[in-house]
Parts: sequence; C-alpha cells; structure tokens
Amino acid sequence: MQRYSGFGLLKHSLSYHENWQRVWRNPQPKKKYDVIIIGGGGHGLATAYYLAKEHGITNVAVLEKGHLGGGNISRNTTIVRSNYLWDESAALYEHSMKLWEGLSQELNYNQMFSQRGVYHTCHTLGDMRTNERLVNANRLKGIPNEMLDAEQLQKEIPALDCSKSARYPVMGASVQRRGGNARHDAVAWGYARAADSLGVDLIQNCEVIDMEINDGKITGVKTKKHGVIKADRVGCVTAGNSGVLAKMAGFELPLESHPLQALVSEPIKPFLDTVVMSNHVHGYMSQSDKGDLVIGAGIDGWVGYGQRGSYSIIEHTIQAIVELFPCTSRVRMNRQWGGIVDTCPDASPVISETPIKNLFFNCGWGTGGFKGTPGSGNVFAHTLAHGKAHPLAEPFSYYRFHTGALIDEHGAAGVAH
Amino acid sequence: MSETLAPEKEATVTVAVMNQLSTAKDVRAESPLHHAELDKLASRNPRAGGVSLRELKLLGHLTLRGSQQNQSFMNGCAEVLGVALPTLPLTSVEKGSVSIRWVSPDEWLVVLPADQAFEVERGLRAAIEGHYQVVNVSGGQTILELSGPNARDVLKKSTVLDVHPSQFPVGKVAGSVFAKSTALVRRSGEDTWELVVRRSFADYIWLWLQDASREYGLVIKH
Amino acid sequence: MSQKNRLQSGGRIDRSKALTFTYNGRQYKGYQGDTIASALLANGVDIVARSFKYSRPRGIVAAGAEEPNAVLQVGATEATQVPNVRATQQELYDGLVCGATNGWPSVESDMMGLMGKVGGNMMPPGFYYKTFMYPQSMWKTYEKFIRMAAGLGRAPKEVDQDEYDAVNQHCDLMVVGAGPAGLMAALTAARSGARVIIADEQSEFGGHLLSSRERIGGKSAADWVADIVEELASYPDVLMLPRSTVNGYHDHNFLTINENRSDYKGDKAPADQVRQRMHRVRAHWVVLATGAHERPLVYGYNDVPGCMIASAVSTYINRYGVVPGNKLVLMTTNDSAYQTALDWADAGREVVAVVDTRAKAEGDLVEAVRKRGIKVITGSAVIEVSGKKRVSGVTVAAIDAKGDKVVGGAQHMSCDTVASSGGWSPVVHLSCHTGSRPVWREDIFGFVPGPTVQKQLIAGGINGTYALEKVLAEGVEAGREAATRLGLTAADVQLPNVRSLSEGKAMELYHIPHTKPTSRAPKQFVDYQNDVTAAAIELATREGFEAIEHVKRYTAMGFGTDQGKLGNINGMAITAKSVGQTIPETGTTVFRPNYTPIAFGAIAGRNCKELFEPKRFSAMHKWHEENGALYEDVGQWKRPWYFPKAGETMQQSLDRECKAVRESVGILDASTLGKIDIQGKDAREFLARVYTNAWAKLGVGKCRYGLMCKEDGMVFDDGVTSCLGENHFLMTTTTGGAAGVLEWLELYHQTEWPELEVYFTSVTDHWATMTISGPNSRKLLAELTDIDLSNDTFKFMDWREGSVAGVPARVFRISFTGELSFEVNVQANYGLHVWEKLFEHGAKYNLTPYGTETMHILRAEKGFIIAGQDTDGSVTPHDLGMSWCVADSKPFSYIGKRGMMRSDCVRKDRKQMVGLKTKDPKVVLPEGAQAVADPKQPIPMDLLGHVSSSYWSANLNRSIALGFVKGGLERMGETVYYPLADGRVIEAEICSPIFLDPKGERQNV
Amino acid sequence: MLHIYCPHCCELREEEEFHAKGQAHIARPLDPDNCTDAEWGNYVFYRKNPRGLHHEIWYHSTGCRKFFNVTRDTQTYAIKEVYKIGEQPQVVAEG
Repeated sequence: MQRYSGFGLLKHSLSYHENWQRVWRNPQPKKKYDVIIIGGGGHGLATAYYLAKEHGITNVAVLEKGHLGGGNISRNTTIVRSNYLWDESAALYEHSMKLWEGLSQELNYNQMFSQRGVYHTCHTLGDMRTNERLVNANRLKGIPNEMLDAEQLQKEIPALDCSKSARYPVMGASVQRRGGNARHDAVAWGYARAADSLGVDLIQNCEVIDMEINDGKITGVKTKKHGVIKADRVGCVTAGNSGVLAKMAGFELPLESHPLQALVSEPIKPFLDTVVMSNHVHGYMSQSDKGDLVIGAGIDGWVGYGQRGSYSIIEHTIQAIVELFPCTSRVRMNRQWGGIVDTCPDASPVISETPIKNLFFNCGWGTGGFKGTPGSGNVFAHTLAHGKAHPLAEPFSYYRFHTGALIDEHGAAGVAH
Repeated sequence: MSETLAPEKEATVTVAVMNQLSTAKDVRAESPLHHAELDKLASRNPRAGGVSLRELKLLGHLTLRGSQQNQSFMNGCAEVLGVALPTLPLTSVEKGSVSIRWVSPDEWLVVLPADQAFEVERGLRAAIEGHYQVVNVSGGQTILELSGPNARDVLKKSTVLDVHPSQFPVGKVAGSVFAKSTALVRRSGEDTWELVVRRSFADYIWLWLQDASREYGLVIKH
Repeated sequence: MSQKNRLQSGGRIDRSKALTFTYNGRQYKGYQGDTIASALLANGVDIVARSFKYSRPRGIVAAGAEEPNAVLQVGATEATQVPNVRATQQELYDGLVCGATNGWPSVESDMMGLMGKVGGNMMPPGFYYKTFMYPQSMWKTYEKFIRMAAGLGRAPKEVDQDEYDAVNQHCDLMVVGAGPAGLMAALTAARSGARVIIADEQSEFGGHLLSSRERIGGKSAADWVADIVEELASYPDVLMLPRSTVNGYHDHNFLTINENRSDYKGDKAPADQVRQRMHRVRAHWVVLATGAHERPLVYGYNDVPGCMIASAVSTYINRYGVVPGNKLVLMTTNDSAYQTALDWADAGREVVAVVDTRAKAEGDLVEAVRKRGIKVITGSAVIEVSGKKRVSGVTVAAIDAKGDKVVGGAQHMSCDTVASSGGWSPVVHLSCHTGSRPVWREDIFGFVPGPTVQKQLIAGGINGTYALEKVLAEGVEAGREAATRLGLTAADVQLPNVRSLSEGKAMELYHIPHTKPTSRAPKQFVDYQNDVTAAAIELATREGFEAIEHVKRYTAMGFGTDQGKLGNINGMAITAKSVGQTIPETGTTVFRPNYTPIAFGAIAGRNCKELFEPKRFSAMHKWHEENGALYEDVGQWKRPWYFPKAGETMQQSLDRECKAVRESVGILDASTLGKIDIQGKDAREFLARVYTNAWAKLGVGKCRYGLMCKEDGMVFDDGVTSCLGENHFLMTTTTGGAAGVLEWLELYHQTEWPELEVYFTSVTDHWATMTISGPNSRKLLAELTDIDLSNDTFKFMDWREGSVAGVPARVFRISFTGELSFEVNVQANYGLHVWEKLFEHGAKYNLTPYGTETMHILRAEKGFIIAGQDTDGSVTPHDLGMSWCVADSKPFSYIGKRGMMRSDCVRKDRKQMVGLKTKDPKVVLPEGAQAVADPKQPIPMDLLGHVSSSYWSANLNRSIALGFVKGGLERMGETVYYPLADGRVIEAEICSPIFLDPKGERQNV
Repeated sequence: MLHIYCPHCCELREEEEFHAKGQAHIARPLDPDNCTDAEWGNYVFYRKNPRGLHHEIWYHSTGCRKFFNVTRDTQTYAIKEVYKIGEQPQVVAEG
C-alpha cells in the first residue's frame, strides 16, 4: 500500500500528481470465499478490514450493489460519542471510541477525527435526571463524562441561548469531551483502502438478489451480475435494506426502516466548535471544517426507502436550531437529504447469528450507526471469524426480543444521534 | 339534583349526570381568554382592520358519541335537539341557538346556551336506548370567531386546511392542526369562521392570532 | 466613480432613480432595476471574491442563480447581516452595504493568494486525507488553521429583528417559472378555469425574455409579457408570485416557495411586514418550466475575471444596459451564443473574434454575425487565458473535429472579456427532489427530467426545447393537458408568431484541450466555488474514484452554494471521458432541496420565541402568576414548581410547603392531569384489559389506582380511575401521558376490540382540579361544601358530588400525599373562583399553595412512584414492588400480562425499586447516582442501579430516596455505595420505599 | 409530505393531521398466555418492513380520531389505496 504523508504529497506535486496509485482494485469475484460480506458501507468495510487484520481471514469479498460507502456512511451528521445510558451500549460504543482514537494512523488515512466535545443540553428536570444518571454510569465504567450548569455551558458555547426567556430554558448539560466529529467519507475510503491492501476483494455494482440456503444453512449468495458466489459464512451489513436481505433468507427482523433527514447551511465563518444536541428541543448541530452548519433532523414516523422524508420534519428542526442559536436566523440552509435507518424497538442494534446457520446480521443501528462503525466492524469480524458473538455483541442478539432482554436507549436517545 | 347522592338508588346508577352550572350569585365564571380582557380591548380599539376577533364564550358544549345505525340514538338526538344530527361528513347544522358539528361518523359537538346543557343531556339520556355517550365539555373549550376580508389569510397562516370557498363552503366543519395546536374549524358565514379550541391552548392561540393578523390589522369585537 | 460600462440607453433599469450602495467600503452608484452584480459591472469592478482553495481572484461569470463567485456579505447593521448573498440575484436598493466574504487585507490584494500560488500544487483533491495525520495529537492544531480558512460570509452576532411566516396554499396547478413556457401554461390553465399559482425567482415575470430583443406577436418581448401578466392578474384564482423561488419539490406534489417580500427594498422589512414568506403548496398538478442554464466551457485559466458565460453577457447588455468590457472574444460550440456577439457589437464595443469549435459554422445567427464583419474562426478554441486580475488576452488554437486535442499552432489575441458557451443544461433540479433520476438526451447533450410518480408536466427549456416558437407551444400544451387531467375543458390559446431561425448543429464539447496534458496544463476550472479543476477530476478517477458520487465527494465538486449548477455537467463529462464511459453510464448526482439557499428564519416562520411551542395553562394560572410561582415545564404545561416567599431559598420554600401539608393543609393545582370520560356497558371490561389490576368489583362512588403497561409488560402510565356509574368511569392519567393514553385506548378499541361497547372522550381541559391535602383539609372544605365529609360516610377512595363554594363539584377522596386529601373538580370556568374562595377560608388554617416539587417530596415519603421519573420503559410492576397491583387471575389476558412473563422479565436479579436511607441522614443522594456493592473495586465498576427520586424530607428531618438495585426487594437492610463525581462516596441502606406512616393511617382519619 | 385520504372525513388531508402507526393486520394472539416467548416476541416486535407495498395503519389524530389502513409503496411513497379497519386490501404485492 502506497503510504500517505506530507512528504509524499510534496514528491507527487513535483510529478504533477500523475503517479498516485489506485486506492483499491476492481477485482473480478472468485467462485468461493471464506466470508462474504454483503454491503460495502462503513460497517461492512470495517468488518472486512478487521477480519483480515485481526483474524487473518483474507479470502473475503465485500459485495456492494452500488459504490463503496454510498449508504448512510455518506449521509450522516458525523457525530462520534459513547455516552450511552445502558452498560451494554456504553461498552460497545466506548470500544468504538477507543478505535476511533488512532484510526487515522492505523489506516494511514486522515479521518479528521476531532474530539471537540459533544454536549447534551438539559431543558427539564427530567433531562437533568437522565443526564446525571448516564454521566454517573459512564464515569464508573471508565467513560469520562461530566455535568455542567447553565453558566459554565454559556461560557463554553457563547452562541447558545441560555437565557431564562427561552421557551425551555437551558438548565445545564452533560458533556463528553472525547466525543466529536469525523469525516464520514474518509472512514469508508480509509477502511476500503486498508482492506483491499490486505487482499479483500471489494466488488462494486454487485447486487445480491438471493441467498443459497440448504437445510437451514447458507452456502452462498446469488448476484445480479456475477451469478452465484459461494461462501462458508455470510455477514449482512446492509443498513436500510436489512429487511430486504432478511426476506431473502426467509425471516423477519425486529426493525423498521425509516427516513432520517439531515441538512446543512451554506458555509459561514466558524462560530461553533463543538457538537450540541438537545433532546428536548429536538435539534442538534455542529459546524464542519468547511464552515457548514451540519444539522440532524428527526425520523419520519413511517417506513420509507426513498431517502427522503417530510418537509415538516425539516421545519421543526430549523425551528429548534433558531430557538437554540438565535444568531442562525439569517443564515441560509443550503441543502437537505435523507438516509434510511433501520430502527429497533429498543433503539439498539442487532449484531447476531440468525435462524439460518452461518448467516449473520449486523443491523438496526438506527441513528447511531456512524459513531459505531469501527466497533461494529471490529466485533462483527470477531463474530464472523468465530461463528459466535463477540462478548460485547452478545447482549445485542436477534433473540433478545423473544426473551425480553431489551437494551432500551429511548430514555436517553430522544432525537439525539 | 343528582342520583348519585341517593344511596338506595346507587345500584341502579348507570351514568352520572350532573348540572355543572352554578346558580349561586357571586359565583364568577371565567372563559379561557378571560385574562386577555378582550372586552376592554374591544372598547379601546374601534379602529378598522382586515380581521376581527371575538370570543363566543361560556357556551354549553356537549360531545355526543353514538352509532348512526342506532335509530334510537339518531331519533332521540333529533327529537331533543330539535334538529337531526348531520350525517354527511364535515357538515354542520344550526337551529336557533343550537349548532351541531360533525366530528366523526360517531361523534358530534353540540353547542348551545350554557343553561340548556343539563336539560338537553338529561333529555337525551331519557330518549336514547342502547350504546352512546354524552359528555359535557363546556369548561374545556371556547369558540373564537374570526371575520373580515383577511380572515381567510390568517387561517392560511394557521392551518393546513384548504379554506378556498370552492373547497370550504359555508357550514363546513373540519378538525385540523392550528398553528402548533388544534382546532375544529367551521365556516359560519361568507367571511366568518369559528374555531373551537381547547382551554389550555387558548392563550397560545390568542398570541398566535395577534401575531398572524398584525399585517392586516386586528379588531377585537364584543 | 462613474459607471464606465453603463450604456446611455436601453435595458430595464430606471435611469431616473439613481441608487447609492457600498461595496468593500467604497461608494458606488447604480439604478433602480439593477442587481448588485450589474451595478458592480457597470462600475467596472472586476474582482468579487477569492477562491476557496487557491485564493485566486474571481469575477462575475453569470447573471442568475448559477453564479458561483459573486457571493457577498450584505447588511448595513450587525442585526441585519446576511451571509453568502448571490450578487446576481440581489436587487439593488439605496444604501445597500455589501462586501466580499474573504481576502486579506483585501479581496484585490489577498495574502492567501500567495499561499495559493505556492501551496496550490500541494493541494490536489483529497490532500487532507493524505496528511495532517502525524502525530495524532497535532490534528487539533492543524484543524485550527484549516478552520481559519473556512466559510464564506458570517452569521450576525445580534438577534434577527425581522419576522417571517408560512402560508398554506392549495391549487389545481402550480407553474414553476414564468418564462415563455410557464406564462403560456399558466394562461392556458387560467383560461380553463383552474386555480393556478405561478412563481418565478426573478423580480418580474418573463424569464429570459427580459433580456431578449426578440419580437413576439409583433410586439417587443417585454410588451408581450406585460400583456399576459395583465390578463393573469385579472383571474381571482390565479396567484402570481415574483421574487419567489420554488426551492423544494416534495412527495405528493407538495412544493415550498420562498417569497422574498422585502430584501429588495432594504436591510430590514417595514414594520408589521414579514421579510420572507414560505408558501407551502399542495398542487394537484405541477408544470415545471424552469428553463435551462448555459454551460461555460472548461479551458486554461477560465476563472480569470472577465471570463463569463455568453448568455450572461447578453443579459447584462440587454436587461441592465451594462457592457462588462471593451474587447470581447466569444468561444462557442453552437449557434445561440452568436447573439451575444451581435449584442456586444450593437452596444458599440469591439468583438475581437468569435471562436467556433465547429469545423464549419452556418445558420442565420452565424450569417448575421459574419454580415457585421465580425471575424469568425472555426475549428478552433480558446485554450488559455492570460491576465491575472482581469483578462488581458487569449491563446486560440485549432482543435480536431472531436475536440480532443490541439492540432494547429496557437495565436494570441488581446481582449478583456471572454464569453463562452458549451450549450445548455435543462434545469432539472426540482424534478429530482422526489427521487426521479434525470435521463440523458444525446440530441441536446443534456439531462432532462426522468420518469416520475408525481403529477408533473414539463415545458420549454427544461425539456431541452430552446426555439421560442416551440417553447411557447409546449407551454400551451402543458396547460391544456393539466386542465384536461383536472377535469376541466382546456381553453384554446392562440400562439403568437415569432421569427424562426435556421440553426447549425451544435458540437458536443465540454473540456477544451490544451497543448499540454491536463495534469500539466494551466488550471482549467470546472467548479469555481470549490476550485475543482479538470486535472483534479482526472486524478480522482486515476486513484479509483470512478463512480460519479465518488468523484463529486473526493473533489468536492458541486458542494458549493451554487450546488454545481454551472459545473456539474462538465464535471460528469470529464469523468466519463477519463473512465472511458458515456455520460449516461457515468450517471448524474442527485439534486436535493433547496434549489437556492433559504434563511433559517424563513423556514422557522412564526414558530419562534414565545410561539416556539404552546404554553398550556390551567384555569388558575393567573393566581399562580400573582403569587410568585416558579414553573416546571411538564410536557407543554407550565405547572407551578414551588411558591417562594421573599428571601427564601428553594429548599426553605419546599420545607415550608411540605410541613404545611403534613401539619395543617396545602393546596395543589392538579388540573393538568389527563382525564378521560369513559361510558358504555363494556367500560369496566375495557379497563380490566388495559390496566394490570382488577376492576370487576369497583362499586359506584368508588375510586381505584391503576397501572398501565405496554404489551412488553413495561409500565407506561398510571392514575386513579373512578366509577361514576355502572357504565361510567373517569380515568386520570399522568400530565405528560394524557394524549398518548387516549390514543392508546382508541387504538385497542378500534383495531382489536371493536365489539366492546365503550366510548372515550377527553375532559382534561373541562375540569379544574384542586387537591386540598392535610389534617385540616376536611375542616377547610366543610366550610364551603354541602357534602357530608365525615369519615364514615365519605371514606378514603370514595367520591361524592355536591357544591363547593356555590359551584357544582365532584370531590374525590384520594391522596397522593398520604394525608387526608380531597380532590375538588369543578367545571374549569369556575376554577379560579373556587380556588380563591378556598383561600378566603383557608387563611386561618394557613392554607399553603404547593407545587410539583413539594408534591414529589410528599409522595416519595409515601413511596408512591411517578411514571416517567421512577420508570423508563424498562420496568415491570413487579420491578416496582407493585405486584399488589397486578391481577393475573383476571379472565382476559390484559395488556402487559404476557410480556411480564417473558424469561428475562421474571429474573430474580432484575433491577428493582427500593427505598434508600443514607447512613448520614443529612446527606441527600443526587438523583442519577449509581449504586455499587464495593466502592473500592476498580473501574469499570459493576453497577447495581440508579437513584430515581431523592429529596430532603423536612417532615422526617432526613434525606429519603427511591432507587433501583439489582435484586433489591430481597436485600432489605443491606448497604450500597454511591461514588459521586466529586469523589464522595455516599453510603445508603436499602429499605422499604414507604418512609412515613407505613400503615397509611393519616389518609384515613 | 404525504397527502392522505381519510376514509371517514372523505377528503384528502395533509400529513401533519395524522400519525403513522406501523404495519397493519397484525392480530393480537387470542391466547397470549399460551404463546411461547418467541411467538409473543414475533407479535410484538418483528415486522415485514417491505421495500415496496406496505399495508399500514394511520390515525387521523387532529381530525376524526379514527384509525384506518393505507397501502403505500415505501419506495415511491405513492399511496395505492385507503381502507377502513376490518377491511382487506385490494392492492397486494405479488409473491
């Protein structure tokens, strides 16, 4: 793999950048693989990378129906945090956070992971209780997290309206200073480049249209373009389309796919260098290195695969942002878009074996997928390599909806992603 | 006055009916917008404007629930109210001081003078057999009447309903979103609209209407 | 400074209305009817921006929404600052203040420019992915510098004083664009009797006809437009919206229009008027007549000020009376651009040459140009521009027939303006918003709208139709079809006669070759705003970013505030060529709303400040205000939190309120609790199915507490329900849960058990509810009621009807405080009257108003839960130690029963709610503290559960708390530890949650 | 922004007036107590979630407060039919 560095950049600039190598190959699929990963998004590519790097399994194919990193990894608001309410979630997301720290160097691809701090503002006594609860839980689990009162908060985020005259005055906030943003495309491309260099076949424009299942065991997948490709194990990492894949395998999942919208303003001079989330007022925002205000909207209440939602959701989101940051009223919204998020009843993912032997699913990340990318890929690779769930993944079993061992993050989630 | 006070009848009480109107003097009844002192405003601002507002306050409001298939219900209502319940969706009828708004296939809102609410409820209960519900909701809502050439413009800022004359003829009734609250909207005349709104939201809607009417000029009426 | 480029006559500006404006601190003059752009050009201002990456000087290239460079900061005061205003769309008004958004010390001489020159080659696409990585700790520092270069304009520091609103519109036909096609479509539909809305982003209707010298039906284009506008205005059901950009096309024909109501008049909207208005349009049918944007060609240093698109040059001349230069070189691949040469010549300035990339040029316009004696050079192209801050000349060379390479020697020509035209791109943006993919048309070298499920029609330029006579015909046709589909009789509209031109075939060319390979040639810009060059795109594909989405994201092409209106097609063409595909194979990127950017304020509308969300008030709110209540937000309600007296701390107020209730009498406004009137012979059965406990035997006149679960067995609401009659119940819910519970009941009734005869009606707002609680509550109430309150006739958990303070009332003897309590319900109109009467009589008992906080303390002393505070969707009634409230003997398997039986829900070691007594009674546990068995254990610790409710109890003179502990119900008397953030570890004993009066005697006296 | 025909109010209304209530035609087991955990879990949590035709329940919350069924294409968002509770869909996905 051609290493990247400032010096390399200088060298290439002297040769007019004519000698840069391809970041990944365009291989023809083999007849058979040890592991096939369906879905070339962030989680799928991360899974492939860790399979090769940590488990030495390199006879792996990632089948992507479109282009690499074309799903939610390229449509999210790039927030990274691990301050989750329940121990199981916090452990998984913290595992992810630790991988984020140092990912740029590991992949030799700048993830632009900046730990600028993620603030959850509290507007009611209930907000305060919930945040105190998760701050304490996180802290005792070794995940730094702290509470701020309204004055401290105002000092740290001058543009935030902390006045008493607000409809829901800010009472305080919890802040995870290690949280922040990363560059979404860099995650997908970085993992893809690294996986490819370890021998993984990344096959784009290769849609899976059926699964080859004999007496409850999967033996391969049928693709639109390359026919049947055999595999010992298959992992589905197709956020937004998990239900469609499950249908091929003949079972239902405990989730629904909903549109989740986001929007950006025009680039303006930086005035916000942290991530601010308000569950109660229903808006969250950060400002990118280009100057755009990156704003997440709520989920539409209905099933939708159209990567579009309803305008009223955008209206409510903008109202919330203007309420929180009055100085944005004359700033202009540039564009909006939508992703498809698989949402589980308990707002936690499924990382699990399934009723079909050797077929594994990693889905249901809902609104938390981006921050979970490294951890998700890491534990799912382990799960695929050993044929059984990674310890951190065990609680996220497909079967918890039968036993009732749910990991209900709604209490803490609100709209915050 | 009420059956429930008579212990020996207790076993037979099926529904508690109660005259909720106070007859005592020195008892003050306040409409949901009492604090806005609309009457003061009305006497203060006779100036012209595109929108007029008045509160049709302290009226009797009865919610009726029942099946159109239940003849006893339909007949009983017609008999006691003096006019048949409108069965055509989104319509209303008016007779004398009584108006009836269609709310859903099995729900109607009867608006009448407050002092008739108890008698009418009792009459209905005496006249109707089978399954139905009568609930006095007089304290829970009020009616705001918008009128004037710009009334429709204010409505268009406030509700997603299509209030164009061709789509919303006089007499039509529709429940919908109103700003961030809800309202049962009825077109009671060429330029006159009635909004049935909930008590606890009345102040918000009052603020909203002042804001939304500003560019046309808002006239408060008695 | 004189307007040196302003013509003496012509254009649509009003020379009698001179306007003064300020740009970069200098004053300039313009006229009514100018845009900032036309006025700047009239004054000979060349540089309006510095480019994002290389800080190269940039000038105005276009005349409309597609302008990528002239993006300015506008606003005379701090509060009225608007960032990133497109100078080509902002109308000039007197006193307008604007400036470039970057460049230091000034946009003319910018220091960053040097860095751009030096570092430029170090900044290929994606360079930031390849560096700034080592050491990890340094990224934050690198980022500080990167952020210094971020952004165009700036947000104001002061709060926006302007108002905005939204209007809901409904129509039969929405026509987008008021050019020739749109006007004809609207006219036809209007004559057919349809409700029509027609909107256009420009200040007046007419589209490109406003800058055209064509004649239509024997009139000037302008007069023809005026006549149609006049007729449209005569239809009451036609709404005409100029200065209104249709920025979003959503599903089921919902469109959003941003109407600019005052930005063209001044900084701030006049009093009582809105600055901008959003129209939320629901249309039965939509006609898209959005026209087309001209494509510039991609050639060396094509970003030097003075390089413009041909049609823009014509627009400035014909519409604004401004010739943006003296010596023009026009490069074109088609006939239409020849008009620009004619316009330039007629304006009395020199056309150095028309450079036509086609081997042979023929057609009426070409002939007209030749007749004027203007030099036409065919089979050639401008391969490079010279000049730094303004074009000083061009290098022209012969190219091959495919336009792939330079074949002839180069000649230099001096000029100060280069106009280029690579043909036209239909404005398909809106048609893509609803998920429809545009399709490529070989014959016009452009994308047109693809198949859609929306009720959408298209006409004119967007359909690749450019000849005026055909455009007009398509407009009429679209109008007729819409009318017919709407069930109307389509009216006939006479087509005016217009001149028709013979046109030579255009050449498909986007990227002009250079003698050097692209990677070494002078920068050839594709996306001006993001400094994306042809070389960058080739590099991206060379690195494997072959999908158009990859190219776009890797190079940032099309991510600017112009969303690539000018550059995208060129970029796709260059991508396609370098990966050896056709353009349709490469595909297009997806366009999303907004078509052009919109102020947040406009989208927020009136829903700001006090109207952001409703504040709900009870009938007694006025009294609470007058008596100094502080409020707690509960849902949308403003509930009194506590009633501080002068000089009191919060804790002092709470202590006083708590003591008053236990020692004498207090009063709480409980009106916000949800109340549902339930009638029907199956009401009782229905209650038994939705509550976890039994209801069969509840007699008339009695009340009972109930718990509600979801099907998963988790508690979601609770409350007291009273039996008013055999078939009549009054259910109460939590304040926040009211709406949800009613919907829940209706859902099960309508979808699962329609056979049950029961009706539900909300009476939450109908009843004002006041809870009188404390040993003296009976005495107080007795003074005002005719109800016999004696303990033996009116028992705990009974309700009675009677009059209170002269008002008919229902009085419920229920208690959430554990004290003797009466809950008085009167029709809300009497609420304040009764409340005040109670205070008149209550003085002698020290009747004390208390708020939610005291209510919470008092109920905690009794171990009563608060759904939503002590539950979080993960606790069963058993987890709450409330198995007494679960009746599994009930015949029907009530909602929640099966859920509670699931294997995980019957674990003995679940987190269960218990009481907690701190070892030090003075220490109050913080709510949210987490319990551990051994505080010395290393992190990560094993957590046992959290504190859900915790207070100082003045009555018990100690702290009390409710919280969850794993297997807590079996661990009474055990000790748990709470390690806090400040280092303290609080020791607490697990105990019964009932801290006061365990036998419940106080409420029965 | 969906435009939904309410079969009780008998006219098209804006999405803001409604709540989406998820997959339709899921019958509550008649004898929950004798369901296995799996059967109960499937009833409560597992969904078809189709990409294509979806039969779903909507609630006209600010209007007539009635629940009803909608058949909607989850990709194009086009509403194919609206029918009352207790009725069966006419438009169904093949296979």
